[in-house]
Amino acid sequence: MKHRIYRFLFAALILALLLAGCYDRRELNTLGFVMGVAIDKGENKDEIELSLQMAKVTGSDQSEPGSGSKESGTGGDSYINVSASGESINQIVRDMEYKVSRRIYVPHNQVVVFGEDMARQGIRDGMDFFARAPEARATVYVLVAKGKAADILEADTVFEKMPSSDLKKIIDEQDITSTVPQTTLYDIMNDILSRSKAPILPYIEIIDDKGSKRINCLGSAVFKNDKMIGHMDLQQTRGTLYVLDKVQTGTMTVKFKDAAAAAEIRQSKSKVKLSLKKDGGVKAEIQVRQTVGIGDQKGTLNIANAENIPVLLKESEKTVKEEIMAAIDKAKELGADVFGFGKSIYRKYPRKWKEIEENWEEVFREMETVVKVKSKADGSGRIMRPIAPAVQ
Amino acid sequence: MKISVKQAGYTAAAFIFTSALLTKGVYMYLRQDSWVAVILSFLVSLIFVYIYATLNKWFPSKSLIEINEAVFGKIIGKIISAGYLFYFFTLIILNARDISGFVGYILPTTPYVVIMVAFIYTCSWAVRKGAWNIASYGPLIVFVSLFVIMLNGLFLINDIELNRLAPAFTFPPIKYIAGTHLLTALPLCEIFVFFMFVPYLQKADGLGKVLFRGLTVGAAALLFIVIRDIVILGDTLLILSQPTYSVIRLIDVGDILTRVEILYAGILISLMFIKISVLYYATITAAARLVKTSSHDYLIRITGALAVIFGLSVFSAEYEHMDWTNRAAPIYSSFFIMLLPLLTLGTAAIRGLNRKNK
Amino acid sequence: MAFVIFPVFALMALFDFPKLINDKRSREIKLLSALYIIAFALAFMQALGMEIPSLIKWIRDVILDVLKIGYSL
Amino acid sequence: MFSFLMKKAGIFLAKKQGAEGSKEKKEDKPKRLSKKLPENLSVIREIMKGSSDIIIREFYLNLDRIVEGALIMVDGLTDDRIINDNIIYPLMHDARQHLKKTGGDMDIISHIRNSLLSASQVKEETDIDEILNGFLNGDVALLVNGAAKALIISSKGWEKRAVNEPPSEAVVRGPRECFIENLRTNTALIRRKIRNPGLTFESLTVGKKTGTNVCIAYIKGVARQELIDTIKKRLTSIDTDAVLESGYIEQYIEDFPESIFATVGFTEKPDVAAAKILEGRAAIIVDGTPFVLTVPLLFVESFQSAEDYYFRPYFANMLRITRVISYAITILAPALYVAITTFHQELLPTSLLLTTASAREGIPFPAFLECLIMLMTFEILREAGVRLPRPVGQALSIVGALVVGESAVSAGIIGAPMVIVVAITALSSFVTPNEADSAAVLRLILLILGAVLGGFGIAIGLLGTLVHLSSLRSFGYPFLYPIAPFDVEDSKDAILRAPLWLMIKRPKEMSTDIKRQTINVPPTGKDIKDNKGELI
Repeated sequence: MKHRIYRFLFAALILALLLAGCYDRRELNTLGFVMGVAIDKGENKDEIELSLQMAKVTGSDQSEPGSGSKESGTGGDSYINVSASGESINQIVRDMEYKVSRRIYVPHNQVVVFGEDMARQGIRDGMDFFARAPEARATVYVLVAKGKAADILEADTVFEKMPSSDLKKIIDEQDITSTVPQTTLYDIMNDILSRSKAPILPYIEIIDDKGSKRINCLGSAVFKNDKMIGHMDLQQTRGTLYVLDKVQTGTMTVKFKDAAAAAEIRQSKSKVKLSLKKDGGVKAEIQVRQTVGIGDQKGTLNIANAENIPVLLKESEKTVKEEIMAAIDKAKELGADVFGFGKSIYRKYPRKWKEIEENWEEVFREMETVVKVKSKADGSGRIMRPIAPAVQ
Repeated sequence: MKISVKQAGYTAAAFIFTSALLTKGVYMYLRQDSWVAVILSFLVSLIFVYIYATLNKWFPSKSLIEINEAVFGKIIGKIISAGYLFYFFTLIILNARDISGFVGYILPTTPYVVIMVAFIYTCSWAVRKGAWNIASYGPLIVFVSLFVIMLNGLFLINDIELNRLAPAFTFPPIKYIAGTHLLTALPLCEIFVFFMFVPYLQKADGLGKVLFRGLTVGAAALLFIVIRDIVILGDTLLILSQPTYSVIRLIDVGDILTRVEILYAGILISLMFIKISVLYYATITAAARLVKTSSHDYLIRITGALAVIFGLSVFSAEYEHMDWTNRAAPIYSSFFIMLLPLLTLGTAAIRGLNRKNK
Repeated sequence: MAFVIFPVFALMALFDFPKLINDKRSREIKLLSALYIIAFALAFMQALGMEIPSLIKWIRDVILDVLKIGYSL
Repeated sequence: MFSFLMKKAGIFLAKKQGAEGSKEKKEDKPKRLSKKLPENLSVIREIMKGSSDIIIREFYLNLDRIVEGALIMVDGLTDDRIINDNIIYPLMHDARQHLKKTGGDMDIISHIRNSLLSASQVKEETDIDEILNGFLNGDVALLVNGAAKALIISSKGWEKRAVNEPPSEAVVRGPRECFIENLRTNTALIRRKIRNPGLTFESLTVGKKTGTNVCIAYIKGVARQELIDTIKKRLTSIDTDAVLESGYIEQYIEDFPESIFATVGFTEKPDVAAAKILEGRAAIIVDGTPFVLTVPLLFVESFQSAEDYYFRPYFANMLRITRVISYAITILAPALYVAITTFHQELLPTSLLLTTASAREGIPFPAFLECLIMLMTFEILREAGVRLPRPVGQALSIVGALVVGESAVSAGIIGAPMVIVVAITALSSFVTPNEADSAAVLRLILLILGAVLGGFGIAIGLLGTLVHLSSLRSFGYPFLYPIAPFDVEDSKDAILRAPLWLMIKRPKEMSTDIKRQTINVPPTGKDIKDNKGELI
């Protein structure tokens, strides 16, 4: 009969044991939320300089006006940048705790920016911390900055509160131009692990736009394994994205006799067919099918009629072909298989891939590529003819 | 209250579902061909389920311990039953270590002791309420989990690249054998534990139906998860410590459906809760029948304590855990769930104990 | 942390034993007290940080090193 | 945890009570009536000494000779009209003519009973206790000198409340009537709903001192006999002085008193009680309370309401889903809020996290304590709202909530998100009223587990609740019936409801007579023909 009380005590003891053990509890106001990360080469040899952009969460009533506290970093009114250098990111983050009153909290980080010099030296070590930390998210954008990455985090912002969320939103909007790749940490990990595919990252810089520092996109940075070996401009990047079938919308200008039209890509789909040639080389046939509409028009020529539309389509096909060829030439020049041809060959002919794997770079350079583009016409918007009186 | 065949079947499916959510080993052997191993292991497991069914038909409403005694006589029967008891107990420890590994991954600084004690205490509470209760909410949790997994698969539609399955059948045959053996031994044939539930089934010789239902539902879930992991993760499949968990973290549909891994954690903990309660119950009834005592309530608490103690010390490092699960575990468990039942079946047939002369 | 083991085991013992004692099931009492002693010893060693022999390691060594029938990754 | 504490206390007290049980004093009083009227009257006067509302009316019956008679009744319980016209008038005046016709050799009592009294119910009693019981229940006791028997004549007629809208279970669509405190009216209300000879009301009295009438309503052939027997066994085994409300009985006869979930349902609406009886359950009607107990109760029933069957299926199912979601919110919201803001901050989307963090910037208390404070204030406000008279009550609870919430936030004691969370929790607990008691306890348990072990703690808490729920039994039926031991056929009316014309069978094992109706698929608009016979 007595042992029934003891069962209750046992349960109480278990609960007490648990109660004492709220180990992982952290109040919201003890956390510093990291929103952006910039990684540059440190001054002395193989040191990394890490600067974190943390959201300064101001209480509803203590919103300080003006340029905000000059704590140990610079920052606008809603963020502070803290930087430190050291051997490994993990160690740097821990050193930062000397300077920051809050626990550095990574999961809400949105962007990781590598400085160009760091990128050329290799980004694997920088990425390792963010791939390994259990709470970090793999859908984080990774970019390469011309010059020092820390400057990117100092850019002035108009719409967003912080440069890092500004940068993330810019990359989000790139599907309108589809000239900048939207690569996440998970994409690069996949590419690096695949041995043959060369990852491409967005390539950005800080420009002085009428007194205020703005972020500007320059195209894409091409990597070999995890080292940056060059970069592509906007047109070449779009060519690459065409091959990778990642183009959503965009525009290209088409010249006519005395008029010009902006052909708007409404929808594009591309397929790559790889075949082996007798002499051991590889032939790639790239088919692109896209629908193109008239975005806007210069001059008074009535384009949306029977004879001008085919001209528009032919022109757009020619431009796309040029862009893809430019991209292929640039990739061959850099020797980086940006299009993932190697991976497709491995998938289709696994045995053949074993032979050509070692000197894949030469095989890629001598690859024969055929580009076929087929455009279909789409509507020309609300008005059929330019705003001009009909020609009598 | 006796358990119906359907209820026990779906509770058996929870067994396989749990290991399906934590699969890692099979990717090591066959990266993009793991789904082949799943199908092959399903066929192999069908054979063993047939063997268990015939054993059950020959000795209806008899649990494993009584069958051993009937077939091998008193002494050898007791030894073999002790072996089974030891096997079930190690299964509890391994699974408890799995779940506290996962929860420890989410709550990094909480020591394993707290997690394991909390988990085993809840399981002991479930066991004290008896087998019927476990089988009553088993199907509920399995259906909810199936729904969640299907939903997660749906959200990741646009990340899927079917050509990641492409270079199929390019691995040496030994890898296929290893993969199939791993999948047959670890998730699929663990439902052998339900032999201990035979006395509680409504149909005395219904074990065959129970295991078949559990096997099909579980294997279907395993196939879905494996294909989804391959198709979405591609090459990162190899280096991720928790593939299925990482896949679910990739869901980012329109910034509303972003943090969905809480669902994954929920169903994993519930499924593991059923699995460990069933194993716990099987161990205790096995021990009680071995020692010929009627009520087995007094064993519940001490077995829980032993499970916690051994669970904490079973692996000193995560790589050891991985190494055991991928290389040694299939051999160890196939000794108990493949070799011994065959032996029992053989001697029973030789000694002519099958149904004919009953 | 080691001191927690004493109250926990004391309570657990006070749970199971009285019921068995007044049911006078001596065989079970002997079995249970044996199990309790083992468990308490192991827990005590573990609390003091000593490495207790884990069953799985022993089996793993037998399978992989002695019989060498483990698969290689 | 509580189960053994209660059982332990029960066993302990039972032992102590057993020891001094024998000392109860047994008064000895003459059980039977004597022939002489004055003697009987003096005995009754002696028992009822001191209470002023007992009336003893002595008069002469003018049969062939003058015989003294006496009427004993309780003032206020009886309907004077019946007594004057139907009892006193015939006894005093026209007793003589009848006597001539019958030849004067019959015994007086049976003569009076069969030919003189024009009341509806008349019983003959010889035992004094029964007589006491009779007139205390509102009937009239007629004693005649020279006869050892007495007549109990029914003449109940006290003030009864009107049958109006049920205060607790307001309904948008469906009958508006509700049970009242009088047992007979309640049974009449049910009888009007189910005009079936099989509907039986077995009545028994419970409680030594109060002698409350309790009535078990069921349909013979539909309800299972074991269920009725268990109910009767449990009711008769109640050995208590007073039973003032059906809640007393509920706590005596329920299967698991220690569980936080009620396994005996109660309702105030006759159509709900009738629906339950038709489904094979039994209703226990207790005199003196409008709340009728329905047994056995399943967990899904607390998410069902009467109007689900009156609305069309789609809307009804929407209502049901909202009830289930709001029950989930009311037990999980505070726990999840605390767990996510203190353990798994990465689960919050970035923008929501920043706003929550800035709202919680200057809050002195940790999330767990802050939550406890707010839950407590809302409980106090709700209780105050109920206790005050109706108009003031409603106003107070709304004003109170706003003022307290607003000022707490502006004073920086409580974060704004916390007020929202607790407000939602409080509101959603009103949606499922009969689970509000279990939700209050469960919410606290999950909150503590959430604050200690985060998401993992909540998962453990929910699994523990599932284990506890599935181990509960309500009169032999598993508490989570159509869900835990999953049954496809019976889940037609579990959480979601199939259309009425599909509900052919009653729940399994709930009743012997399974078939409820044949499938009569409603006309799908194809049966209207014009005068030439073609379909329109």
